[in-house]
Amino acid sequence: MTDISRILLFMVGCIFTHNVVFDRMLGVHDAGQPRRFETSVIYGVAVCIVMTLSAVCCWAVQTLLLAPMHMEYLQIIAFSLVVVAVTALTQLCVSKVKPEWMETLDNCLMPIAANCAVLGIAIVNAEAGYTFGYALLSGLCGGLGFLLAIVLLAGVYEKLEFAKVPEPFKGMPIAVISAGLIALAFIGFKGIA
Amino acid sequence: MDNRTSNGILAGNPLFRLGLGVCPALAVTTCASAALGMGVATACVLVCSSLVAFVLGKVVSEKGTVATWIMVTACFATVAQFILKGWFPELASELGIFVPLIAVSSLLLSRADFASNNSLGAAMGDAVGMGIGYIIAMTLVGIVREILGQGTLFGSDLLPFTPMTLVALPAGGFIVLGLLMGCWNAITAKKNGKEETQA
Amino acid sequence: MKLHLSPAPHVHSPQTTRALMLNVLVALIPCAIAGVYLFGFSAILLMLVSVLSAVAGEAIIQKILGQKSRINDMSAAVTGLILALNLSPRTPWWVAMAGSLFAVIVVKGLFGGLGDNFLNPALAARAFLLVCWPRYLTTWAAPLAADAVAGATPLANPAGYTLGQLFLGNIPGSIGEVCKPAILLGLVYLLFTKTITWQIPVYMTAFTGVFCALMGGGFVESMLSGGVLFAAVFMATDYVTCPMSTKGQIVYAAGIGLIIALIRKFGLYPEGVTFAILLMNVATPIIDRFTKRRVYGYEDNKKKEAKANG
Amino acid sequence: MSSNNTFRGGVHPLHGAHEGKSPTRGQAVIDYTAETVTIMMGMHLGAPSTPTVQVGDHVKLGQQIADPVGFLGLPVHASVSGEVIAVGPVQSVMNPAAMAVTIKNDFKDEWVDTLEPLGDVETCDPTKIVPAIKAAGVCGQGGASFPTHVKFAVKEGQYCDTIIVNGAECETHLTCDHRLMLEQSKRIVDGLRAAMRALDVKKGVIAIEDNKPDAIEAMRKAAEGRDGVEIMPLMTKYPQGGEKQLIQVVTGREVPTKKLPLDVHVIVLNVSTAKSIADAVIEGKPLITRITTVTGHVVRPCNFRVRVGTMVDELIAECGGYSIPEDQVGKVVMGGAMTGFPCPNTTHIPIAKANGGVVVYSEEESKDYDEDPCIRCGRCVEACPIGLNPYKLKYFCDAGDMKRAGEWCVMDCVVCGSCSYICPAHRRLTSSFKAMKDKIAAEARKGKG
Repeated sequence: MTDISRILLFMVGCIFTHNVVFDRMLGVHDAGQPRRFETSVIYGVAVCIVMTLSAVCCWAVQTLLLAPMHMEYLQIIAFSLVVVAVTALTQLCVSKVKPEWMETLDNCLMPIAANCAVLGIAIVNAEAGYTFGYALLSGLCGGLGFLLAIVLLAGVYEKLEFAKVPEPFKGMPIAVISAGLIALAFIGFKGIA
Repeated sequence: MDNRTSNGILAGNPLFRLGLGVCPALAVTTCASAALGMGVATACVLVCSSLVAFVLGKVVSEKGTVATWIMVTACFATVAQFILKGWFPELASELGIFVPLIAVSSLLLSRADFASNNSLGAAMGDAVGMGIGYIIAMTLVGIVREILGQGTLFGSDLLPFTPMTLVALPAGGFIVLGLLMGCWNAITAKKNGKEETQA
Repeated sequence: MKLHLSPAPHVHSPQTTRALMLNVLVALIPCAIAGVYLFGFSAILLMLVSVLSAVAGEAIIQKILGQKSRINDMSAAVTGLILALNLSPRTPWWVAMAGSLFAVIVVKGLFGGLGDNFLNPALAARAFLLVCWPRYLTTWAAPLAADAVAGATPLANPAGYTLGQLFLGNIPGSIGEVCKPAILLGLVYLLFTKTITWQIPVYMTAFTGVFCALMGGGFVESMLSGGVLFAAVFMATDYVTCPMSTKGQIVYAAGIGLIIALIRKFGLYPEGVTFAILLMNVATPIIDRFTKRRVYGYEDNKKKEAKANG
Repeated sequence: MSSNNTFRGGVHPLHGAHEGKSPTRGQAVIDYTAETVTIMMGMHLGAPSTPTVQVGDHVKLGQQIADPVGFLGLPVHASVSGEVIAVGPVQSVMNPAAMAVTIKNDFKDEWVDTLEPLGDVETCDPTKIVPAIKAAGVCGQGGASFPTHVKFAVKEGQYCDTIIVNGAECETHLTCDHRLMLEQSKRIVDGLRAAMRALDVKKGVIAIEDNKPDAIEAMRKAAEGRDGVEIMPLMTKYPQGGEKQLIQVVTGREVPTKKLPLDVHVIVLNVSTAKSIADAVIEGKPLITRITTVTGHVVRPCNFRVRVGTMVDELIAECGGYSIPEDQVGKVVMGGAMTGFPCPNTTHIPIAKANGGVVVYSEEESKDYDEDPCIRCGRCVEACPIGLNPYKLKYFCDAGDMKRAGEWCVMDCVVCGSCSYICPAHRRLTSSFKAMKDKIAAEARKGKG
């Protein structure tokens, strides 16, 4: 297996097979929120950026700070701090570079810090002991997987908007069942990496 | 005090009605014992973080709330991880990465927001109510998924036909949780008429 | 003389939903007959059980949810029959019933009945059964021989069967998928009655062959083996879950072909068709969004740019 | 001689039964003069005209009985000579009652003497043609009844290079244009020539669907030697007769959204409008008669040359009454099956300038289906000649979501009926789009007003 195909398979694995939302079940609360298609694309890209940066920073904190000083138990607090810092940083950059994006996200990126997927991927990287390259790839592909999941869910949600969903199932229950059916389709990728 | 608690359990059940804390609810509930453990751990962290959130409520500015709540819950999550690793090692290994993830659970953050701008009594009542409601919900999902998924309940064999491995997988988790949410809405809506839930 | 005041148009084409579903049912009959001929009594039992439980399930869920009962538009019967034709003759009857109920209640009923589900009910049920009880769905039976357990299907060991066998269908496999001439007969009937357009079946089979050949499999064998042809004619063309415009349908068929090839080359499950179509069903709302037709009187973006910098 | 000039989309209603035209396509036009006529004041698109006659006046044939009101107003003329017996509101096809003048016919048919014919079309003074058209009260007789002289008012900066005469008659059941083309083909070409000379346009095209080969032949013979006039056969498909579709097929241009045909330098006239222009120019006669097909469940379906204002029930009686028992009659529709207007009753509905036909449906044919859920079969998307997404628009219109309905271009819908015709689930698409269009138009008017 040459290097390229191993990396390629790892990326396909992170985006499709072990999709952050449908297989690792992280960030489900954010993905489940009903959104229009455009907002979901922008929110997904923002989460992807934050996830990649925080994966890299958390890897740095883990290997440079926590491991040598055997303070792994502080991992949760350190990683949370890093995630919050990265989100604030991204919010600053996005509001400068693309102000119109901020309107669609009602100009607050903080919910991304509260997204389980971002912290989850960071912790998974730390536990799996990835090298820097793999940590970066896993963060980036995790983000792309989250973007894919959110876009699919938004597409399905817009179709459900006019569906005659029974009264008790309106809103969150039907969104969770839709995510379940999409996850059922994603099982097909099992075995690819 | 008590109507807040009862609201937390039935009408305003965090998992089924408000859809909070869904991530751990899907991942961990493949077996009922782990679900119960997770529910209790989350409930304890919830009560503590609501208390601290109430105290800090006046101090923290409006913009920085999310960041502070994350820090608060991160500390309590670390404490919870210590306790679990120390006294219930096999439960800790089962829960895996979801104990640290209590730090960013949407349940804790929304209750912290609620606690920060309400009276102490309301905050505590709500935290306890939500905690108990969450435990009930998690255990219910855990029981259903364990019976259908593994065919056992707390270890004892139960299911006549071969278990449905889908229910143990994430996809099955979503579907079972969605169905339970729907049934819960149907039951609670029918029971107390159309009374609106206080989020 | 009481005059109706219903608005224009006052005349209507003879097509109705019920007529379309009946067309599909009639088109399925050759496959059903071939299945029964090849696999004997268990095929009939499975078909009856899954059709009846599908119709019963739909009636129950519509009564519980208080929706108007719509069983007579035959869509539940079509779902049940397609699901039965997808199963291996060895599957126990209660597995088929569970699949039908899942299809009609969870995949279709909870989303609001016919037209509101975003996954093909029969296919979602097949995936559900494949993941729930893999053992039951992957024990195959040799055709025409009284319940002798057969060797692996052509997908498992492609070299084992000649092209003739693959086409005629005396190979182990699901009830409806094996006999290709019966499927082609159904396709001709559907095209003749204009129930489906030719784009999806042709493009999907072609793309599957091309991508499988690119990934090392045989061009013709891959098209004939497994459920590709049956799925292309009956399942991928389900109105509710396939894109509206022909451009979108071509993209949809290409996606299915690619994913089939991927799953067959790398994936865990030998049969990629089910998951490929489900994944493209999930992507259909997005495909629809990007393949909208240009409205009369509006320039599409190509012309707009030409004018802008022209 | 089937042609393949066609547009994208469209449907083939009643294609098996020659679009429901077989009973009357072979029938020559029969003259019919009514006892009394009730001439509506609001027969054209603009504001209703104000009557200038009182009860008891004696009027001659073609005498002006109402003055135009407003920019889009048109004069109204008496379609019979006789005595005015009533001037007041009468129930019309539109639900609110409208002002009308009722005249009792004395069957003398003596023309009023103030007519001023301009003589031959090729030699008369072009500048006088448009005022003559206005004086004759000519409006679009295809169904829109838009005043023709306003259509001919070419503002500066605009120019017209093609005039299309719409002989498509793609609507089902109606054969009025078909018979007119067979019997008055020369007069139609004269009308086209008059319009071309009035606006000094070099090219005139008469477009006819290829399910009327005899009409194509007749018009070709009449158009020989007339410079700039050509005949173009079109494929039979509904809604070929729509203005936008006709322009797209004949000239290959598309009318941009929210714009008029004149913005793509084209003017479209109905065949009967062209003939009325010729009458107005050559003989100076106003528009007082029109050919109307009465068909469906009547004993002898036929085409009438009928005076404007004749009551519908008289025409049906003239056809030998209903061919099915009275209580079996389901609907009486003014116009064809695709865009016709159902009448609340038949006794108080007078024929206006733009009513091309009356069709009687049986109870079974006009049964109201309840709407089944949409199964996204895509037939309505294929059928829409404008390229809209009817199934999606229906959801927005039902939810009353004006913003998103506007985003998905509901205002471009030409309300042709193809989507409701083809929908297997019997969903009422066209009527909900029409309601939403009226709502948005009312909102815009209220906003402006």
